[in-house]
Amino acid sequence: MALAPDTAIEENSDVNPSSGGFSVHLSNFDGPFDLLLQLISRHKMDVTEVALSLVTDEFISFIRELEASGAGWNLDQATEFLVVAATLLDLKAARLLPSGEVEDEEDLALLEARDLLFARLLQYRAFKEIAATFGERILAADKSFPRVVALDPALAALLPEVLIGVGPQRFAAIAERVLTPKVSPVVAVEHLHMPLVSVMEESKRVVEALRHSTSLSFRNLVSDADSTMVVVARFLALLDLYRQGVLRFDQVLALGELHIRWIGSLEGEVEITDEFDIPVVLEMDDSTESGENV
Amino acid sequence: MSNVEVERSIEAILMVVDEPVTELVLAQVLERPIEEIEAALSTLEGSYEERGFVLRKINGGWRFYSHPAYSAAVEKFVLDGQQSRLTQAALETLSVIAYRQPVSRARVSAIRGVNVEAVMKTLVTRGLVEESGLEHETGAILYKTTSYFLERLGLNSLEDLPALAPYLPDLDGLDEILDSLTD
Amino acid sequence: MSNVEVERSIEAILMVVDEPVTELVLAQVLERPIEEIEAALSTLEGSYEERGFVLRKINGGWRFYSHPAYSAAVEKFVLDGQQSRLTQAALETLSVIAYRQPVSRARVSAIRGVNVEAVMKTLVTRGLVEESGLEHETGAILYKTTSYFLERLGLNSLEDLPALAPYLPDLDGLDEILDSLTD
Repeated sequence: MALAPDTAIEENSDVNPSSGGFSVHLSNFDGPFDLLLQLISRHKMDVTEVALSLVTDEFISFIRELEASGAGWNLDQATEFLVVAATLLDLKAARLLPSGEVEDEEDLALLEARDLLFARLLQYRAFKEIAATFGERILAADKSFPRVVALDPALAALLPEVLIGVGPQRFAAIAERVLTPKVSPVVAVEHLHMPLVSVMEESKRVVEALRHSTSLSFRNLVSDADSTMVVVARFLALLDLYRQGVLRFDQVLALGELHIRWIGSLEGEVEITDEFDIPVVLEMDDSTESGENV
Repeated sequence: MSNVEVERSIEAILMVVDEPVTELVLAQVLERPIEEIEAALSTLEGSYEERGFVLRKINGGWRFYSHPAYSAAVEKFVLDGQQSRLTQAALETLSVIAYRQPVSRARVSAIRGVNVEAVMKTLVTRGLVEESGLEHETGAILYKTTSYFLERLGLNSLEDLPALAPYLPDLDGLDEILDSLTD
Repeated sequence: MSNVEVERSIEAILMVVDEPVTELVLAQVLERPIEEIEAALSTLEGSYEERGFVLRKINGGWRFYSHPAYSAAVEKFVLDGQQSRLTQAALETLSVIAYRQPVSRARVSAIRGVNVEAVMKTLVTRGLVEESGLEHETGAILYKTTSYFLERLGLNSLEDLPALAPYLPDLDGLDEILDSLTD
C-alpha cells in the first residue's frame, strides 16, 4: 500500500505563496497528519494505543464535511487525505472481523500499515513540537537587538583603500544573480492528468461488443467513448483485428456508415498485439524559449 | 597583559564592531591563547547580568545585544521591524529541514504529509533556507538552513538545536521504508 | 518604572543605537521627566569606570565609546580584522544598491532575503555608499553609491555600469512580488 502522498504534484497557480497556503485550513488543520493528530489528542489518546474505529469515523466525516462545504479541493489534497483515510478504514475493518489466525499474511500487512502510519504520525508530532519551540525561540531572539554600529570616523580613516575585487562585468553578473528572484525549479505534471488509453484494453472491449452483437456500426461501437483518444484506440484495434481476419468491414458509400461484422470464433482468446501501446520516445525540442520564469 | 586587561580590551573592541567577532580573531588581535579569550568572554558574559544589555555568541561570533526584557523601549528606536511572523506551516517545514538537512522537498512533503512547495519558496525567499546541491540518486534539489536561520533563532550552531522528542522512532529506518513506498 | 528600570532601558537603547541620543529623546521614549533621565545617565556613566567602554555625552547626545585606554587593541583589531577586500555579502549588497539606487535598506533586505544592516554599515563606513534622502511614502532612508565607488570600480559614471541581461524580469514587477512577500 502506498502511504506516501504523491509529492510531485504542483500547487494550483492561484495559491499565494506567501500565505504558505497550500494546505486545507478550513477547520484549522494542515494536512491529513495534522487532522489525525488533532482527532487523537481530542480523545486524549496515546498515538500508539488509538481506538481506531472512533478516530476513523471522525476522520472520514471530516473529509465528507470538507467535500460538502463546497470549498472544493484539488487532486493532491484529496489524495493525501484519502490515503490516510483508506489506511484507517482498512485497519478498522480488520478490527471488526473476528481475529483468528494471526499468522495470516493479510493481518501482517495490516499490522505493518498501522505501524507505518503511526511511525509517520509520531515523526510528524515530533516536528510539530519542535516547530513550536522554533516559534518561541524566534520570538525571543527578536526581542534582543544586536549592537551594529558604523566604525568611528577616526578609526575608519585608519583603514586601507577598499578593494572591490571584481571588474564591472563581474560586478554586473553578481547584480544579475542577486536580482533574479529565487524561484525553485518546477516540473510540470499537468500532462499526467490525461488518462492514457490502451489499444489492448480497447481491443478487448471491441471483441466483446462484436461477439455480443455480431454486427455493429462504427458509430455504435464508439458511442460510449468519452474522448477522441478512445475513438482512435478502437479504430486502431479494428484495423489490427481485421488483419487477423476475425472481422469484415462494409461501407456502401464513401464516407458513409461503416459496418463491422464479426466472423471470428465466439469464444476463446483473440490474439491482441501491443504494438500500439509501446511508448514512443520523442526527442525533446530545446529550441523553444524558456521565457521569463517569474 | 593581565586577565582584567584582556577583558577590558575585548569590551573595547566589541563596542566598535559591526559584525560578530570570533574568539579566534580576538586571540590573534590581543595575542593571547584562545582559552584565555574564552575564559574572559565567559566572565564578561556573566558580569552583565544586572545590565540592560547582554553578551551573546550567536552563529559563531560574539557581540552585544540589548536585553530582551527591555525590548519595548528599544523597539521605539528600531523602526526596521520587518520581521513578519512565520506561519505554522512554515515553522513546521523549517523544523523538518533543520533536523534532516540536507533534505529534498519530496522528503519534507512525505514527513509533513502535505505538499510543501509554496512554503519552501517562502523560506528560500526569506533567506532561512537555501539550496545545497543535488541528491545523488534522484537528482532532486537538496535544501539546508542558512546562517541567517541561526541568527533568527539566536543559536550559535546547528548543534545547539534542541533534541527531538526522545520517543521518536528511529528516523533513518523510517526513511528507508518511506523511500520504498514513494519510489 | 523604577530608577533601575529606567537605567536598564537606557542601556538597552544606547547599546543598539548608532547615533548619539539626547536626554530629551530618551525622556520621550521612556515617558519620564528629563531630570530623572539625567540622573540615570549620570549614574550609568559612573558605573562603567572599571569597563573597557565609556558612556559619553558629545555634541548633546549620549553614546557608548571604547575606553581610550584600550585604543591600541581597538586600532589593531580594525586594521587586522577588517579585510580591505569586500566580502561576498558586501559585494552582493553593493550590486543591488548600484542597480536600484536610490534604495532603502528594507528593499535591499527583501531582495537579498537576509538582514543587510551590518553590511550596509560597512559599505557606508568604507565610503562606497551614502544616504540620499528619504523615501516619500515610508520615510525610510534611501542609499546610493558614491563617486568613490565609481572610482574603485574604474568607471567614469553610473551610466558606464554594464547593462543587466535583458531576460532579467522587469524590476518593477519584481518589487511587487517582493512587497507581497514581505507585507
